[in-house]
Amino acid sequence: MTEESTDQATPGSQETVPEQSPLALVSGKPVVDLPKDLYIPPDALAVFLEAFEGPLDLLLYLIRRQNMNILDIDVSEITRQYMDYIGAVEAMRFELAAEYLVMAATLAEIKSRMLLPSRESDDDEEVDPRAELIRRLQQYERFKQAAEDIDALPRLERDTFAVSAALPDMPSSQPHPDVDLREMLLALQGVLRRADLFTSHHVERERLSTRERMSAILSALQGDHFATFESLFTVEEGRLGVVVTFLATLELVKEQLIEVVQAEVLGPIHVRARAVS
Amino acid sequence: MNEEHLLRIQAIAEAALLAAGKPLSLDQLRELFSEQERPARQVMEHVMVLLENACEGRGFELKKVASGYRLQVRQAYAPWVGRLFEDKPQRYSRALLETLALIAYRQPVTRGEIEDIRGVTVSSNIIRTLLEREWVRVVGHRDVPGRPAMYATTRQFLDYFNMTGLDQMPPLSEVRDLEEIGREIEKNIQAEIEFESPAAENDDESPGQTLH
Amino acid sequence: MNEEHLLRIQAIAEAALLAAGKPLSLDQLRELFSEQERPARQVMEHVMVLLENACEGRGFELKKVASGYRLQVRQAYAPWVGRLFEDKPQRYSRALLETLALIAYRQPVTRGEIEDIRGVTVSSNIIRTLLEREWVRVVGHRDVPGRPAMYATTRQFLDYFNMTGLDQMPPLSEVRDLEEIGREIEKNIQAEIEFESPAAENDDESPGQTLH
Repeated sequence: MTEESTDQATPGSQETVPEQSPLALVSGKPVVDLPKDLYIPPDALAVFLEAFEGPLDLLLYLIRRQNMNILDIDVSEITRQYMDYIGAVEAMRFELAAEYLVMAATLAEIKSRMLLPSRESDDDEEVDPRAELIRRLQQYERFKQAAEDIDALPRLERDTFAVSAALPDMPSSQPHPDVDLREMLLALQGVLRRADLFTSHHVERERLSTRERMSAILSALQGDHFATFESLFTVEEGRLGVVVTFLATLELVKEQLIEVVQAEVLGPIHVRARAVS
Repeated sequence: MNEEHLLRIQAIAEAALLAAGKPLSLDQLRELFSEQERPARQVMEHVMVLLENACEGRGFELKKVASGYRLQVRQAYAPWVGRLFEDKPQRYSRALLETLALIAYRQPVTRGEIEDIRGVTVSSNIIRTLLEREWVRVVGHRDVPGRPAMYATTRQFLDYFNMTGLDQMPPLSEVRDLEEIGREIEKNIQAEIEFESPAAENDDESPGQTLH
Repeated sequence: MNEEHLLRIQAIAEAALLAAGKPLSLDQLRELFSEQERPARQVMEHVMVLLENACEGRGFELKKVASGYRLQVRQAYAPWVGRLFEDKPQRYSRALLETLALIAYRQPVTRGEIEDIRGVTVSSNIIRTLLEREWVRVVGHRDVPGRPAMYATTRQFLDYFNMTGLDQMPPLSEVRDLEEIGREIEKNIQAEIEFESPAAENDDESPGQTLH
């Protein structure tokens, strides 16, 4: 609905109110009122219907157009107008939402009840048949207004924009993932199963402490230098430690990772890594 | 806490808000600092006031919204900034806004309840759009046949519309029930009569009587 | 051109640069204004100098880059701002855990030997990650063509897993019994993955794997 007011009242129409907004714009021309002969350009009616959010919205529009108070609706007048529109729509064979027909029936019922003389005029229990309709119209009108209020709130992407600035070089501070030992073992189990190593591979038999010591010896031997054999041992580790170191040394020799040199019989033994890093 | 120190916290907060490009809560801002240098909540709140003042006269402002503090373009400059973007700001249909209004003011509310008030069916598209925009979410199901979903608004809704809470929504206009209106009309008539009475009438009623 | 007018252009330019989130050229900034109010190039250049000065002491600064001007968080505040982007720690890939386990049980061991057992190549990323974490180190080079590095676990590795020595690792024969707990862990991990599903993965050579 545009706010544009117009004087293009259709001749012959009796309920034209002086200042009213057009029902629809067809090819730029406002269609103000539905002529009595129901000749309406079909496009206009379609646009007209789409402009409303349902029967309550249409009723509110009709009430406004008649400058009626929502609390004091002239039911027969509103019903007549409502039916005119509905009739026009049906005549044009537009599909009409069921809600509009339900409202038509409701209006007709209210109208008929209002025509009946009330049985006892002083009866307090007598309820205005319009009451329920008025209640619904009021309720709807509140939220129609609320929707407009929400639309008027300042909002992102229209009235304001979130701002951001580019980042400078950032220190990489990726935290390390946590690992559960069992998780690692589970992974290992997977490999072993895949490689079918449970039965055949020698991985299983080796003492881990020996392999650990092998790594320790190798890293102690980093660089192209000889170390004395004795320096590989730590007395404080006791007999078991000596044995582990000895086994590790043997394994390293076997795997050709270190070389052992003795210049003379009973002379000092020296070791060094074979491939110098 | 000297001024230099506060200015530094203010600059870091500003830098972080600009880097984030979205609201940060007071605690999120405080957590940027290591434990030893972390400002107390009150200090941080004070710093936010300082920052807000420091943005005066600039292109952006500090705004408190539901999720925290946000730096945003001053509304006065939105028309110029808007030209940066090809797309015109999206307009929302009345049907969508009415549905949103009902969810905002009546939450938690089912689709059926919305339809009762609007008098028309609410299209699934509208609900989907609202959910996708994360303005509303399902907060439960009503314990009636069909167990319909109940909708409520989200923090993102508040953020988007520049609010810190639902209490900042424009007040819903009052519905005056018929009885109340009846009483009002009666009162008005009463007042009118009272106003007219001393002038026009001079019948023999006792002057003390105020009720007519 | 009075000062007030310049300040206004400056504020609009600032707002636009912050809203754009990318560099804007002098002309792009000028085009935000309608033809009647569009500042001359020289004026706009002057405004940028003003803006640059106005950013002193703040969390951000004006930078001139190839494609124009950009507002950028000050480098000095990167350590604080960086905490915003600290990702939740990701999970290690299964490939990485397998490699780590093989280094632990088979040390000193070369990449080729690990590949022999795993039956697939070991990506350089995995080795790098393990070295960076200081869980493994190079303890020498095998005296074969290519002189491949031999890897072994470190003290940090033992510390992390609360062991005083590798002999505290369960013997391989027991690894088999892990199947029971294994299934349980896998279930938990699966659930976690599903929960944080878009977790990035960059060091796993087999994309079909679901475990990270």
